[in-house]
Amino acid sequence: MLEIDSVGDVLVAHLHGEIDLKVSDALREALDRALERLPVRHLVFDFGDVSFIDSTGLGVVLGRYKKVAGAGGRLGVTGLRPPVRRVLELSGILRISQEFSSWTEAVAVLGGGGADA
Amino acid sequence: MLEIDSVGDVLVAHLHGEIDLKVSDALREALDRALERLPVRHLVFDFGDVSFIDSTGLGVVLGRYKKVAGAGGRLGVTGLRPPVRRVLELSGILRISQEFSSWTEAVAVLGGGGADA
Amino acid sequence: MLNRFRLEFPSRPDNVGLARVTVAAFAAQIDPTLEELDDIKGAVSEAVANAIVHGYDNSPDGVVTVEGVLYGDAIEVFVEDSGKGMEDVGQAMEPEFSTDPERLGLGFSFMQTFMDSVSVDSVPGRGTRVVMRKQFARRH
Amino acid sequence: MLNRFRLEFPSRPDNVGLARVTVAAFAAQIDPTLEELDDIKGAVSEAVANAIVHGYDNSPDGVVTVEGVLYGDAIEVFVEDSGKGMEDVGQAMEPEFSTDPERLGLGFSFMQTFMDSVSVDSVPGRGTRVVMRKQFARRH
Ligand SMILES: Nc1ncnc2c1ncn2[C@@H]1O[C@H](COP(=O)(O)OP(=O)(O)O)[C@@H](O)[C@H]1O
Ligand SMILES: Nc1ncnc2c1ncn2[C@@H]1O[C@H](COP(=O)(O)OP(=O)(O)O)[C@@H](O)[C@H]1O
Repeated sequence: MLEIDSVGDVLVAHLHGEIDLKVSDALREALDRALERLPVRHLVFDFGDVSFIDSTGLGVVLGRYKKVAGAGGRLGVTGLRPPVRRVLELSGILRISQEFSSWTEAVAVLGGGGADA
Repeated sequence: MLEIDSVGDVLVAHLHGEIDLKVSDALREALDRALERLPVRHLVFDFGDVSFIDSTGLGVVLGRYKKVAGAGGRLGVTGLRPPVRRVLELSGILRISQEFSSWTEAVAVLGGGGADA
Repeated sequence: MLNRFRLEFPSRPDNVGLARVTVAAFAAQIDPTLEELDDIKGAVSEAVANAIVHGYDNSPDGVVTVEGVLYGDAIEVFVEDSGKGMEDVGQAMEPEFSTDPERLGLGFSFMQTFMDSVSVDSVPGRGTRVVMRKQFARRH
Repeated sequence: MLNRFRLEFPSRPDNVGLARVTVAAFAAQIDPTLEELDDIKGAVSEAVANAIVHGYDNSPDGVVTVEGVLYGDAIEVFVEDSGKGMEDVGQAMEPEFSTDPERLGLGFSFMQTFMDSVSVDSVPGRGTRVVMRKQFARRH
């Protein structure tokens, strides 16, 4: 369901499989725990291994973003397969996030602070 | 569901997908038509692209073999994934057939008549 | 009518995926595009999650029923619960309306985007029935 | 009891695959091995094909019901038809016994090989119910 990388002030959440009601509680808790424990500012979701996500799953994504946004954190997304891209668009998440071609690129750009300046 | 190759006196039936009641009638008819039309003696089933076969499907295989066996024809099988191998064993088909590592090998051996001598 | 099915299961989160897989395997019988299949899976996921989360307030003791009917070029999907129902279906279906602050309020919007029509019958205290229909592109 | 489902569909050949997919998705919830999953799919395929071919004599107008119950380490699958039933279940379950010359008579043998137990209730003129149980290897 989830692996976490933390590089500098960027937390990267690699999601796996189908993200729906079955995994949403565990996912929310795991992400909140990581956000509390790690000194991160920005949040990147790597959907490369996600075949399906519904509005329950998107709620977890958006809720975690709101937590970091308060402290000036930004949201990156990467690895969007067509059905995932579709609902990220529909939910407006694509508008408030920056899309990258890989999570390492996301880390380089967000973590570098370059686009912040 | 089915593609047919006929090489010399060997008919090769390449099966595809899940072979159950849904496709069994159409498969039986297509194979019977080919056996009538083509001057073949031996029969090879290539299961390389078969993920599932049940006793309904095996009935079609065995029934066609019985047709050619009367005229001295032999049965070859190839491309057996674990679940397919399992039911070929259980049904006894593996005992009355010869297994080959590829359908072209089956054609070479059965068609060459070598093992017949 | 070409084919139909009826699937019943308890209101457990695991079964959202079960409903998705069953409806997708059923819809696949008339050879939809991948995108049509994704749409149907998305709509079913939203409706079943709603039955569990809202209809039964996350209790696993309710029963959710999913039905599918296949026509030559269309599918109808019904998702039903005997849960708490809604007072105001019109309001519930407004984009971003949710009674749960942790949720997006986009379930019904997604269903409407994914399917050609969505209608909802709900009786407070009795339950909710969502009826969705999707026409397939003709390719045959 | 961990989870359960009930699936009903008309006795059409397309639905053998639907039953297989649904039972497999359901069984997957307790993380079986690939071989266990193949066994369950095989057993369901045999029982559902029998309901259609024998129970309803290939008429698409009957209803087949498949139920699954998941325990911590076992699955029970029920396959039921309201078709013609059998006079002699003992004879029907003998290997290679078939009332149809085009068939192998191995359906029940396969079910017994794939599952840990198979029992059959049948009433001539009323229908047949097959109950199968499989224990999963403990890996947790
Ligand atoms: N099956 C249901 N039973 C009771 N209430 C429901 C049901 N489905 C939806 N609702 C109500 O409608 C609201 C909007 O639903 P929806 O658009 O799916 O958004 P969300 O699920 O994110 O809240 C829900 O917050 C809930 O109050
Ligand atoms: N659901 C059923 N309803 C009526 N008769 C059945 C049913 N299932 C099995 N039978 C009878 O039992 C026989 C043996 O079944 P089986 O071992 O599955 O072999 P097969 O299906 O190849 O005939 C069938 O030929 C049929 O006469």
